[in-house]
Parts: sequence; structure tokens; C-alpha cells
Amino acid sequence: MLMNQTEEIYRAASPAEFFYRYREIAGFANPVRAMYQTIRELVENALDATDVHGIPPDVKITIRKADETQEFYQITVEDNGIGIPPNIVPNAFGKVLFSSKYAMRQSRGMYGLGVKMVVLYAQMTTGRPVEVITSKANFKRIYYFKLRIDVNKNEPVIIEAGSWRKTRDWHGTIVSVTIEGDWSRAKSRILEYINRTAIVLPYANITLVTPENEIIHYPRIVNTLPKPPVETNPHPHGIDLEILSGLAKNAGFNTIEELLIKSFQGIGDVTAKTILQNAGIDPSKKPSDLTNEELLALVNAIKAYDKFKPPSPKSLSPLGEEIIIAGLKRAYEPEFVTAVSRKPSAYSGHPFIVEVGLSYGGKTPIGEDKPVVLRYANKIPLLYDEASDMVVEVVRDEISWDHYMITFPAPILVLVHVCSTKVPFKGVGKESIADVPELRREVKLAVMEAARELKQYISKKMKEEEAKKKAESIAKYIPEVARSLAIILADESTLQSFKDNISVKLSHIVAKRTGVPLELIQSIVKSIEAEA
Amino acid sequence: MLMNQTEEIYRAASPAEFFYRYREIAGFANPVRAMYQTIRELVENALDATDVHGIPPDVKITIRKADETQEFYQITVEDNGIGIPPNIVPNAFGKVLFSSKYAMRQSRGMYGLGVKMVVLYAQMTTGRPVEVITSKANFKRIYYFKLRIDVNKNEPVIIEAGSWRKTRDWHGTIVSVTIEGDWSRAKSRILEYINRTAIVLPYANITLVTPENEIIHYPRIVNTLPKPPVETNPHPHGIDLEILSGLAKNAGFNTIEELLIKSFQGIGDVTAKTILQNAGIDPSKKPSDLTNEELLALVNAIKAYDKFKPPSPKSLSPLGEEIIIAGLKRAYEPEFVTAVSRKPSAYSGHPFIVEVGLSYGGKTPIGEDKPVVLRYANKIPLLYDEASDMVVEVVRDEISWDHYMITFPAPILVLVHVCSTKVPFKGVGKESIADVPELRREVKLAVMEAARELKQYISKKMKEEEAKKKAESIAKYIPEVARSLAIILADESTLQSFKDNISVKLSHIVAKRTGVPLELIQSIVKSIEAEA
Amino acid sequence: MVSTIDASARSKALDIIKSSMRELIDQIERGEKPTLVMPKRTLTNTIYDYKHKMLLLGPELQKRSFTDVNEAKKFMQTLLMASIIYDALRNNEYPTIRDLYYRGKHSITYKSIDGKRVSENTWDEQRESDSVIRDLEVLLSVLREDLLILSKEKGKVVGNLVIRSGDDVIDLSKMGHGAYAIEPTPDLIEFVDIDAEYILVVEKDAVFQQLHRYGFWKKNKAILVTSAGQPDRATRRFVRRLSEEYNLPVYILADSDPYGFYIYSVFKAGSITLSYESERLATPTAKFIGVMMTDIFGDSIFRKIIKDREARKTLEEITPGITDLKPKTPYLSESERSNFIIKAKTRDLERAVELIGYRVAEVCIEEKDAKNKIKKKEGLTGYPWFATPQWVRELCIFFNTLSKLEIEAMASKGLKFLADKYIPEKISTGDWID
Amino acid sequence: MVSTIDASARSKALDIIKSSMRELIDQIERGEKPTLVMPKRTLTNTIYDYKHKMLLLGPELQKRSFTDVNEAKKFMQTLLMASIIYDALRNNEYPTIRDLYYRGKHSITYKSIDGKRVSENTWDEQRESDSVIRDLEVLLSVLREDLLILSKEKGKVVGNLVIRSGDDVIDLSKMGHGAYAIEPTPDLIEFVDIDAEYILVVEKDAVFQQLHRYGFWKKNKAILVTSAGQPDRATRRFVRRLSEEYNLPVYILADSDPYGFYIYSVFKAGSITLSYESERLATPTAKFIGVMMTDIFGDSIFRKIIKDREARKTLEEITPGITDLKPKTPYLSESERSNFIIKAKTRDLERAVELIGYRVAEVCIEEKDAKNKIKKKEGLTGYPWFATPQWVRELCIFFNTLSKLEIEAMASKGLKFLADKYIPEKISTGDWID
Repeated sequence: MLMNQTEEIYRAASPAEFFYRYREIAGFANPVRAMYQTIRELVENALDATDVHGIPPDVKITIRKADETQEFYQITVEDNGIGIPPNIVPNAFGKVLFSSKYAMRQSRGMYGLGVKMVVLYAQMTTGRPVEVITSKANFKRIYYFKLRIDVNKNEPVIIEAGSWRKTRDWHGTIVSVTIEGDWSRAKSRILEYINRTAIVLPYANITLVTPENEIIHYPRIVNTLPKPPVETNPHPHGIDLEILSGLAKNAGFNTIEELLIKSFQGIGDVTAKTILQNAGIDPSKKPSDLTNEELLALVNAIKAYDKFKPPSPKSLSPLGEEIIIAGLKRAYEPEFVTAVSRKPSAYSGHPFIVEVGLSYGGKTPIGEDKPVVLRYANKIPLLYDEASDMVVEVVRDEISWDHYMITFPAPILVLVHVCSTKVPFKGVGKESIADVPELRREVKLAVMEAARELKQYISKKMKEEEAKKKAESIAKYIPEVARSLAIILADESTLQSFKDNISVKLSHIVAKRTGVPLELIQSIVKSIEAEA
Repeated sequence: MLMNQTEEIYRAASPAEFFYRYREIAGFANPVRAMYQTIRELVENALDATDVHGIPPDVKITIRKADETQEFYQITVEDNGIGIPPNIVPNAFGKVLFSSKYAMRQSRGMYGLGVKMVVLYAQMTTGRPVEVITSKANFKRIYYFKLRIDVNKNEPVIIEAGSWRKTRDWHGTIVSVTIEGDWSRAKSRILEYINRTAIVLPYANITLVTPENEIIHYPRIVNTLPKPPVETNPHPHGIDLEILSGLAKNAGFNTIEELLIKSFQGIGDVTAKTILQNAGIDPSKKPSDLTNEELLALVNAIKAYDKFKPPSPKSLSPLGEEIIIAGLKRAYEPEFVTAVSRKPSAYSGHPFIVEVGLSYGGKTPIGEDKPVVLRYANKIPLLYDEASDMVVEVVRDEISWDHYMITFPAPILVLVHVCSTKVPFKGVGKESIADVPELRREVKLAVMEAARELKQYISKKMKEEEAKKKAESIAKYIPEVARSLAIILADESTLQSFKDNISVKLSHIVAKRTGVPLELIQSIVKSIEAEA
Repeated sequence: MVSTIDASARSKALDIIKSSMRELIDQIERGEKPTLVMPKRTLTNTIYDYKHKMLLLGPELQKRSFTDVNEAKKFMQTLLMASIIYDALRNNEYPTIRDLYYRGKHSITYKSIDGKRVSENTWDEQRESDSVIRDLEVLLSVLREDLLILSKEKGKVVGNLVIRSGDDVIDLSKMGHGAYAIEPTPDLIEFVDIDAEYILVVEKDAVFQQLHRYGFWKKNKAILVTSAGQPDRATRRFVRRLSEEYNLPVYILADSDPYGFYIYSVFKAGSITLSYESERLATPTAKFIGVMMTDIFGDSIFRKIIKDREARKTLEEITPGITDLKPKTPYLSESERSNFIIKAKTRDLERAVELIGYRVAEVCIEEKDAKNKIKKKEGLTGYPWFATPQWVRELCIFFNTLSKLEIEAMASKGLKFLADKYIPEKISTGDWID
Repeated sequence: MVSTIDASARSKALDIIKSSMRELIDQIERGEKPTLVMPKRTLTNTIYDYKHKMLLLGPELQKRSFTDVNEAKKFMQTLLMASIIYDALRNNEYPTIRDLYYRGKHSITYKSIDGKRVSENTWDEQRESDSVIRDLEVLLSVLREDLLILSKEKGKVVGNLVIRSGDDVIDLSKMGHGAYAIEPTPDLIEFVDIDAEYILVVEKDAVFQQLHRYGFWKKNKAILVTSAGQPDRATRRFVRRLSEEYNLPVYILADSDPYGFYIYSVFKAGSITLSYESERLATPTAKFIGVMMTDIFGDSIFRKIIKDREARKTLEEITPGITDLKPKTPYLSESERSNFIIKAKTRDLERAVELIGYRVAEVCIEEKDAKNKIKKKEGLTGYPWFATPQWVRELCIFFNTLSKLEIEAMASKGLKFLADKYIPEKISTGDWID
């Protein structure tokens, strides 16, 4: 047998190195996409540092050309958020997979990856470090860092650090990076992203300064914020064997019963005992003593148990109807607007809420054969893969818009916001929502509820028109009928008077029969110019 | 200002934890997909352990139901590869991002992730550890491991380990995992994957044992292997600032000139000096002393330099024409088959080779309006996202198949294999090839070359037919012409003889004029049954 | 210049219109809503009189009030049309329905309640004006020809027949190779002299020309008529009058396809949607002489089909007597059939279902595709005058073979065959369908 | 039974066929490839004779050899058709072209070189058999009517004219309200007596009926003919013979649209693709009396267009004299126009370009959409007999207004207007187009 065996050399890559190699996973495939993605990551971090903590966001994005010959852009995003403790900053910006977002609550972005990919992309294209300025509300000083990532070690390298006394009552974070980008081709995407973000954040001040020094500003128009999400224990239906094994080995509970009660939502004494009995496990057994078979039996028992309360919606932060309406009003000055925020629901142990806004008339964009759809997941706009999105499918194919008195083309737009501790995305790109039956049902109900309100509005407007149209549609024929009868029955000489006489009499008859004032009928008859 | 600031809790997730959360990135979204992906990862590792090292692969895949009530399947893949040293085994199967595949050469799979995701998925669904049996050719013993991954630490946990003396001359690896799967829905995908793999690996023995105990066997039919890839230095055009900075800081060269010459392909003294001069850098400068600006200038100078030799194709391992032809012959028993292996080419510093196989007639599947296309990247079949693949686009839209005398529907199939140190995939799913102009051109040229050979074959076959058809298309009308003339010019009594006389004379005239034997014409005339 | 007979027709028509309109004036003067009352021209108000073999309008009435929103425009149009026709009569004119469309078409411009000037045409398409002409026919109980409305006229006739038309006396046996083109108002024709045993109506002009040239009518003492396709009103009325007044049998010779059968049906009973005119235009005694499906295929196919008990039962339910039919042998050989037959199209199938109903199709069609095509016609029950054993047999063979045949194909066996054998033999042996 | 005149026509035709086929036999006997030689029926071999205003076939010849692969089937078909016609003539038949199609259609079954039994029809569609009939017409230098091939015949005539047809003498002024339907072989008609000043050909049957009924031909000493739409061969030959033998002017009355103009063109010059028959069927002296575009719109639109120097130059290049045209006032008022006019369709536009060429369209069309629609017609130069100042004016107005008008719309101004004013006035003032 022919053989030419070479020895293999093995080594472990750091997460930073891995993601540097596979940067397209995080959306950094080329300068256009990377520029858009950079804006998103920084803006979403800024928003997670503000509204999630009850602070009405002030976010300012500045993009400026940073090199005369090369396509380098400095992107700076400033927020008024809770700030980052100085001891955390290096890792938060310089260690891939380091994050505050592993908690069980609704938030934006992909945990532990976003801003670090920005930093990696910057140092790979322009070599410039990230600059961070931050302070928390109760701090006396403002801290300043300039850092990069050591890719091989996945560690931050601090290039410069410093601090100064606060002279005004400021808190927040300013992040600035310089990357290779392609503004001319990324511009429209970025503007659309900001615009869509502003629609659901009327409680935020958002400012964008473009490289051309254009200033795009969305001022705050509401002062109430959505209720922030609260961290909760996971729901038992969201469990798998690996999670349970992990808890059993490491969480340090004395009995498996205690573990169940303290680690999950909605498991009390009774429930815990029932489940353990179903799984054939002694409730007082030490968690770390459980065999793999026992753990598997427990997982199956939990999944089979159908009496849990639905997952707690506390971890969610819906927008609320007022905010949606305010946002749509500002964006489209519609003739009619409404919003629906559904009650919480759940799938596979994950709570979710569906919200819908509906804008009609005014400057609402025209839907050619179906309404325009704006999609949001956890307050983030979804801009791509519209065709395959379940939400779009429901709005376009499952709702009979003609039942709601809409005839296309029509100026109608539907905004759908899905918030969840785990939004079921289709594919890795996270740009479209997958077809989960529980979710589909809620989207449909929400859209129908909003559409019903629209229908009531349209219906009332139409009835008033109809009555008058009816009388008109008879009166307009009076002169023609009178003339025809005159031709057949009158002489040449009496033709005109015969005709006039019949015309007057018919006007009276029509007025009487339709209940419309005689004057209206006569004004129509008079206006007629029947061309013989 | 309303404020309700909560404190953030930060931590770093281990790579294992991260990928466990985002397992859909690696294709483990649901039981159907995960089962398919598991087979792929294990088979591709088996192949990388064999043909890459010059060993004709013997791969056996066994799938069996592992639980009576639950959908658990034990999947075992056995190869005759180079084996894994026992000290490496735990990390190779139990540490995410640990891999032998970071070298600069063509190989299958995504580095450092594949088999570990299988292990993670197994322990999350069935809790069963992975079992590995392995030995290298020169070892006296066979080693055995049973292990799992500690997700939080991203470390292997050895549950069992052992070894025994070899009693026969065996080397290779046997990996066995038990996962939750969905055989009934994954089956067709898996069979297609194996079938397509076998087509380009006629030098491999591949056996699949299904849960129903069906045995699907593709025996070895060729004994030559593709030339294995050889590790090389990277080509300078594949560089970016991050790579260069990393080398400058850590690689331990004395001068930047030395660094350039020893770290990259095709840079000698002269080239190195020219580049450094263009970048305004002293060649004797210590690499670690270079400023960020200097490094950036150097990257730009390298990118601007257009006199490098193209990237070395040594790191590639094309199939070769013989292997492709053998594979297609076995699969389709075609009437005509050919293959084209193009010369190496390159894009953005990455070498690549395009190979094409063309099968026509026999049991070749029917293309309705264009040829059926089989796509391969680095010997791996691409089964999905066909519509958006550049290769499919070229075959379907850029080749005028009618110029090559193909009229659809036709039994024609085109196999396209792209091998490269970096195949340009579209999107994260890695199921379709992106539109890179250099690559597109090569694909087109290769397909056209193969199509030209097909055309020659068809053309020759057709000409022989034509000559005979021509004579036939005149001769068939002789009786009708003779009869018509007889009706007009003969009496009732002489009609038959008149007709026969004309018929004989016309046959002679036609034979003379077309140069076809008189017998052929007479046999056609005789066969006529003109129904009056 | 104008014939005296036209003048008297005119004054009669003027009176009829006048008196009908006077009723409306009375209503208006009394302050009542003006309403036109006329027989309903709907399918549900159409009755087939089995005894006289005739379609009649039933007793239902339609009331068209000016003050009914849905009827106001139609009301206006009806009166407008009455006034135009009245005007034409008074001016010695002979309008066509197309003329009337143009004469009445003008726009009504008014200021709408929302302030816009709106323009609307009295009618936009001839479909609309044609419809009110039909309304006036039933309202006034006259045919349009009685109102001196002329139409395009394709019918021709030759034979031993002398007529008076206008102020002339014309001998239709002295037309040379040409023929007499029937006038659009056949009620004004006077039959002066006739020497004929039957009337042969030929669907196709070219076949008419051949039979005429061959001397068929002289040899067979026939009146030869062609409708040149779908028969127009005058041809139908001419045939009806001639057959009725001289008690002559009428034989229809048409293509062997549902369209040919339909032409026969138009001669015999008229259109089911225009039953009011059938009373005077239809010839209930007309007989279909051919080309029959059984002339092509014989009856073996049909006999095979009714061997099936279920099939027989279904067909017997439609009309009793299908098992008592006389056997038939075909006129065509196997190879003639294969050269001459044309494959039926979906439209043929649909028309056949319209004539005989869906159940016959269901029993007789074998081809799946064809069956699916007419699935939506389920529920159609066919015309009463087709519910006879012979027609069931003909159409059953059609459904089964999905074939049709043009009369020219028969003629291509030789004009002698057609003129001296096929037609005379079928008439003498009674091989026709009533 | 058959007229004596038919019998002599028959024997002449048999001889012609026989002698033509004998030439082929001679070739075969000599061992040469059998070849039919006939005038080429292509556009490039069609010549317009400006002097006689007639389309003629040019001198180019087509050779159809049996041994030419591309011609073998056509050769067979031509001989097959000759034999069928020969047979029909011998059997005293009068086939139509549809009959001939059926008579010749059968399958040729043979064993192919690859061993399969193959079946092929002599022809599949009538298009094919019609084409070889035309080939035989030019090969034998006869018209199909000379071979006693009949066709559907729609033409009718009335007037002070006595003819002999077959064995009858017929007075066409004594047809009552009806009319005389012209025979399919008008060359066999003998004109016995005539008292008329001109021939008026009316495109539409219904208008013919009205004028006839109104006594128009009596009052105006006219022969009134209708073609009932697109004229058939017999009507064209009838009009040609009558006008030629008595030197009578012929006026064509048609719709004012490119289709109406085209019908005029068919009467006057025939089809450019069938020029061989035009020699005997066309009436080069026929005049278009109306309805003209200038009757509807007057000529102000045209005068405005040719104020533009470039436009005038282009049109003058097509035909000189466009600035010397007599002015015209319209017969219709503004409001009549708006009620009667129909919007032209793309097909109308295309046909107009076919008649007059693309350059006139380019100069006169204003609407962008319409211009784009006919872009692909660029390069068409129109028919020679339309290249006159008057026709350029008519079609220019058509292109500019994109409007058309039916003759019925004129009639709706009153039959009196049409019969007593419009037609007589236009004839007496010479307001027609030659």
C-alpha cells in the first residue's frame, strides 16, 4: 500500500483568532458590510446601556473620513448610558466572548462578540486601536482607554489609559474606531437602519453626522420608556441535558429537589417532588451523585410535565402601544394609526411578546399589492431576507386585506415587533424570523386586531359618501329620460315645454323616493349638458 | 431624568459555551440537520486522515438505533488513517478550537470546531460521551478513550482511557457518538451526501450501514490517489495588517527583511528590498520596532507590488482527470465522459484549481433545460443553495449549450470541483460558491473545454446519420409521385404498369443524384404502404 | 323609391312605440315612480313547450323603475333607444343595431356632489345598446325587424320557388350559378308559387355551391338554403315560414361536431337565452340529417357502452328507449376515418355538455384529461330537445371518441356520393334525427 | 343537370394539366431529374406596373426538383394535388380547397433506415395544400376557378344589370328586398344588358341593405355591390370584369380605418404576396370614395403638420404634390366626432405602416407610446399605389389622431344624409382618391 504519511501538528486557536479567521460569521465579510455592521454593533451597545436601564437614550453617531487617500473612516458613537467600570473596560473591548449579556433577559446583539469584532476588524484594516471614554453616574472621574486585542492570546493590550475629574454631571460611554469602509455603498443601508431604529425609539435622541457633514437628527418626542427587562431563572421547558448536568456538577446545591426549586422558574415543593417521582429519583439525592441515566430521565420528566406556568414575561421589555404610535406618527404623519401589544406568550420555554403598529394614509409608503412591513426583533430592525420571513408571510398571505376594506395599491404599513429572551431566527444571518407556530399565531392575531380597528375607521368614512352618491346616480339621467319621452310623444312645437315639464315632475318623484333634498337633485339636473 | 440603573455583571464565556449556545452556526440547529452534520464531520475527518496523507481511504460508517423509545442513534465512523497520538486525543475531541488544520494547505471542514460540536451535541441530547479508538502505523498499541467536554472550562474530561497491544497491522481511528437524531427525515440527505462523496473518491472504499441494516457499499475502483497537499508559507497578496503585526511582534526575526523572506512565498532578497524601499522602511530594522504607520505602509506596498509569482499550488490537491472520469463512469455508465483539470490560478493571494467532469448519455440523469450540476469544494460535495451558486450560474447561463449541439431535455451532467486554500463561499452556510471573477473565468473555460470534446463526439455521430436520412427523405415519396403521374397520364388499364415503370426510373435517378446505393432506395420504396 | 310594403310596416311600428310610452307619462303625471313592466328574459322564466317543441317566455314579469338605483341607467337607456328607433322610423330609415348604438351614444356631463365635473356615456359598448333593443322587443311584443331594423344577412336560397319581395316577383329556380340572397325582413316576403318536396339547409356555403352547381335541387325537388355558418335571424325566419306555410320537411346538413349540432339546435329551437324570438324564428320540425357520428363510426361503440348496467341505467334516466334504437352501419371505412377525423377541442367538449348535459359526458368519456376539463360543467342538464335516444347516442359517441368531422370530408368521397347517395338515401330511409 | 358552360370549362382544364405533366414524364424517361419550372411567387419577384396600375409577377423562375432534399416533399405534394384536381374534373365535381385538402390527406408509411416504421402525412394542415394549389395556378397559368374549384362566396349585387349565368338569364334590378349572390366562377357569367353609370362597392353588408332598401341604385343609376367584409375572389373578379367591359367607374365605400383602406387596396391591386392572381382579379381603376379621414377631421391637422419644413420635405420625398392638395372641410361636427370616433389599436397602426410605410408614421405620430409600438416596422416602405399625396394626407391624419370611424357612424347621421348627400356629392365633386 502506498503511504506517505506526514505528521500532524496540533494547536488550540484562541477565540479571537478563530473569529478573526471566520469574521463573515459576525457580518464582517467586506468593507460595505463591515461598515454597516460596525454602526450596528456600537449603536446597539449604546442602546443596551441606556433604555435597558431606564435611561432615555441620547445617542450620537459620527462618521468621518480618516485618511485622504485610503477609504478609512473613524466611527464614534457616544451614549448617556450607565458607563463601564474601568476595570472591566479592557476585557469588554479586548477579549472575545467576554460579555455582560449572558443573563436571562431580553437584550440586543450577539453575546460577547459584537464590539470585539469591530476592534479586530479595525486593527486588521487600519491598525488603529479602539478608544473608549466612559464614566458611571456615581463616579467622580472619567476614564479613558486606547486598546487593541492580542489575537493569539485573546487578551486586551492597553496602549494608553488615563482619567480626569468630571466637571459636569456626565455618565455614559464614547467608543471610537477607525476601519476601512465603503461609505458610498454602505450609506443607504446605514441611513435605513438608523431611520428604522428611530421609529421604535421615539423616546431616544439619535443624531448621525455623516462624512459629508450632513446631520440627521431624530429628537426625543416621548418621555416614557419601555419597562426594562428583569433577569430571571430559566423556564424548565427551555432545559437540555447539558444545562442540567452543568448545574448538578457545579451549582453546589445539597439536594436535587433544592436544585430544581432554586434554579428554575415556577418549580415549588410539590412540583419538584412530582417531577422527581416521575423520573424515579430520590428528591434528597445529592445532585453530583446523579448518574447520566438519571439526569436523562429527569430531563425527560421535565419535558413531559405539562402543568408549569408559562415562562415569566418579566425578562421581556416590549415597546408598548403608545411608543409605537408615537414613532409611526412622527415617521409618516398618517391619517390613521393604531398599535396592539399582545399579552405574553411562550414557545419551548421561551417567553415572547408580539407587538404590531399599523399606519394608514398620510405619508405612509404605498404598498403595491400588500402592506409595507417593518420587522423588529428585540427592538432591532430587520432589514434583509424579507422574502423568507414568517412575519412577512403572515402579513402578506394570511390576512385577507380586502376583508378589511383595503384595495391595493394603498398607503398602508404594518410594523411587527417580536421580543423574546430567544427570538427564533431563521439561519445564522439573524435577519428573518423562523416559522414557530405559537409565534405565527400571535403575529396573525395582533395584525388582525390592528386591521379590525382600521376597518372600522374606513367603514365609517365610506357610509357617509354612499347616501349622496345614490341620489346622484338617479338624478343625472332625468334630462335624458325627459328628452326621450318628448321626442316620442310631443310635437316639434311643444317639445321644449313637454321636456321641461317631465323633468320637473321626475325631480320631485326622485326626491320623494330617495329622501334627498329636492335642491340637490335640481342642482345636478341643471348642471347637465347632455350633448344630443 | 428618570433613572433605574442596574449593575451589569460581566464574565467571559468559554469557546465551548459560546458554540454550545450558537450551535446553529455549525449546523446543529435541529435533529435532522444535526444528524446529517454529524456524519459529515466524522467522514470528513476520516478522509483528511487518509487521502491527505497518501493512504487510500477505507471508511466505514455505521448508524444504529441506540434506544428503544427515544430517537437516539449511535454513529460510528472507522478509518484507516494516520491515527491520533494518545496525548493529543483528549484535546482533539474535547477542546473547542483545538485543531491540526490551521496549516496553510487544502483540507476539509471548518478548523477546530467540527468534531467538538458533535461531542457537545451528543452530551446535550443523550449525555453519552464520545468513544475513540486509535493507533498510528508505527505504534505497538491501540489506544482507547471515552470522554466529554467541560463546557465552562472548554476542557476535555476523560471518563475512561486504556490501551492494548496490536495483534494485526492496523492503523486508523474509530470514533463513536450517540446523539438524538431523526433518521427518517435525514436519510435522503445523508445517502445523497455519501453518494456524491463516492463519485469523487473512486479510490476509496466507503461503506454505510443504516439503522435498517442495509449496507451501501462503494468499492475502490482506482488505485492512484490525488497528490496530497503540502504546507506552504502564505502568499504576500493574502496578507493583512493584523497578520503582519502578529509576525512582527512574535515571530522572532532579526530584521524586517528576513521576516519577509522567510515568512512568505516568493519573496527573495531583491523583492524584499524593493518592497521595503517602496514602503520607506530600513530593511535592517527590527520587526518589533516598526510603528503602526510603518506596518500599514508595508502592507500597502506589498499589495501594490504586482511582480510576485502566483501563489504556489503545492498546497492544493486536485482530483485529476483520471479520478473524475473513473468516478463518473461508475456512477452513470455514460455513453461519453471526459474531464478537465485546469492549471493552477489565484485570487487575492489564494491559489486555486478548477476541475470539471462531464457525463453524457447512459444512466446520466436528465437535465430538463440545462445540465445537472454536481458541485464540490475541496472534495466536499455542496448539496444546498444551488440557485445562488456561481458555478451553477456559469453552467446554466453562460454556456450556450446549443452551440455544443445539446438539445434539452438531455442526459447531461457537469461536475465542477474547486480546490483552494481558501474557497470563496457565499454566506456562512458554506453551501455555495461566491462570484469571484478569476474563479468564474476558470470555471467557464473548464466547462467549455469539456463541452468542446462532447461536441466533437456528438458531431461525428450525427454526420453519419445525416447522409442516409437525406436519401430516405426523397425516396419515400417515389410511389406517391408515380401514382399521381399515372392518374393523370395513364388509362385505367395501363395504370399499374405505368406507375411501376415510373417508380423504377425514379429510383435510379434518385440513387444517381444522392450517391446512395440503389438497394437502399428500393427497400424504402418497397416498404411503403401508401393508403390511397 | 321605397316599397309600399315597407311604408305600412313603418306606421304600425310608430303606433306601438307611442302607446307604450304614453303609459309612462300617465304614471309621471300621477306622481308615481315611472316603471316599465315587461316579461322577464331570464333562464328561469324560459319554458320549453314539449307539445309544440318550442321555447316560450313564462309568466314572470320584470319591473324596471327609474327610482331604483340599480335600474336607473337601464331605464334611461331603454327610453333613449325607444326615441332613436322612433326617430328612424319617422325618417324612413333602416338602421342596424350598430347604427342605433352610434346614434344613441353621447356623454352626459354633470357636476357631481363632490364638486367635480363628471362625464358618463349613455352607453360605452354595443353590448349595452343591444341589450336594451332586446328589452324593447319584449316590452313592445315585436321583433326588431317589425321596427325596420336591418341586419347583416348571409342566407341564400335556390329552388323551385317564386316569391314576391318589395315590388318584384322573383323566380328562385332561375338564378344561374348564383343564388338569391334573402332579405333582412322575411316577414315581408310573399310566397307566390312553389314546387318542392323538402327544404335542405346546408351549414356551409361552399357545400351549398357544389350541390347547387351539381343540380341537386332540380333532381330532388328541394329548396336549397345555406346559412353560411351560424344562421342569422332572417334565414331562420325564412325557413320557418316556408316550412310552416307549405308544411315542408326541413333537413339540416352540418358538420359532425357539437358546433354543427348547435347550428341545428338554433334552427330548431333557437337560443335558450332569447326564447322570446324563438317563438317566431325557430322551426320546431327541423330534422338533423347529418353528418351524424353514427355515419362515421356506426353504433358499435355505443352498444358496447350500454352493455354496462350502470351506464345504461343513467342514460335511460335521461331518456327512455336507448336500447330500442335501430342499428347503424358507418359510411366511412377505417382508413377514411383516420384521415378525416379531427381531434375535439375543449370548447367542443364544453358545447357538447351544454347540449346534452354532464351526465352523458360522465358515462361516455373514457379519457381522463377530457373528463377533468369539463368537471366544472357538472350540474348542466342539457337542452330538452336533445333529450332523445338518438341524440344521446350521437353525443355519447362524440364523448367517447373525442372526434369530429367536417362535411367537406364527406364531400371528398366524391360529390356524387354526397348528392346522389348520402343525402337521398338518408331522407328516403328516414335516417335523420328529429 | 350541369350547365353547358361548365362542361366546356372542364375539358379545357383537363388538357392543361395533362400537357404540363407530360413534360415531367419526358424528363424521367431521359433519366434527368424531374423538375417543375414556374414563376417565382416571392415578394422580390413582384413588380408594380405603374402604367397599368397593376401588380405583376416578374421574370424570375423557381425550379422545383424531386431530387432536391428541401423540395422533395413539395414536389410530391404538387403532383398529388394535380392528380386530385384532375380526378375531380373528370368526375364532374366542384371541389373546394378544403375538399382538396381532405382528398389528398393520407399517410405514407415506410420502414426507415433505422428499422422503425415511420408514418408521415402527405400534408397535415390546409396551409400546405393551399400553398401547392397556388403553385399549380402559376405553373399552369390559370386561376383556380378555371379548374372548377369553388369557394365560399359572400358577394352580392343589385342594379340595372341583366346577366346570363349557367343556363339562366337574370335581371338584377328585380331582386325585391333581397339581392343576387354572385357565383364562385364569375368568368362564366355573360353580361347581357346594363344601364348604369357607376359601380358602388360597399364593404359592409348592413350598409348595402340600407342603401338597397332606400332605392339608392335606382335613383343614382348605380350597380350596388357588397363584399361583406374582406372581398372574396369572385366578388373581385366580378367587379373587375364589369368595370372593364363597360368602362364603368368603381367607387369603394368602407370604414375609415387602415382595415377599410386595406379592403380598398385588395379591390384595387390585390395582395402583394399573390400578385399572380391580381392580374385578373384586381380593378386598378377603383377609387376610394370614403369614409376619408378628411371627411371626419378636414385637413387642418395635415396643414399644420406640413408647416414644419422637415416634415414637408420628408413627405414630398415620398410623393410630390402634397402642398397642392385641395382644401377639405369635414362632414362631422366636433361633438359627433367625439361620440363616434374609436381609438386605433396597435394592429391598426401596424397595418397603416404596411400600407404607407414607416416614414409617414414617423413624421405624423405625436403620441410616444404609439411611436414605440411600431418601431419594429421601421424600414417598411408601403405599397406603391398608396404613394399619392391624398393617401399620404389621409394616413398622416390617421397617425396623428390615432382615430378610426365606422361607416355606420356616418349612417347614424341619417340614411338620407348618406344616400342623398354624402355619396352623390362626393362623386359629383370628384372627392375620392384614385
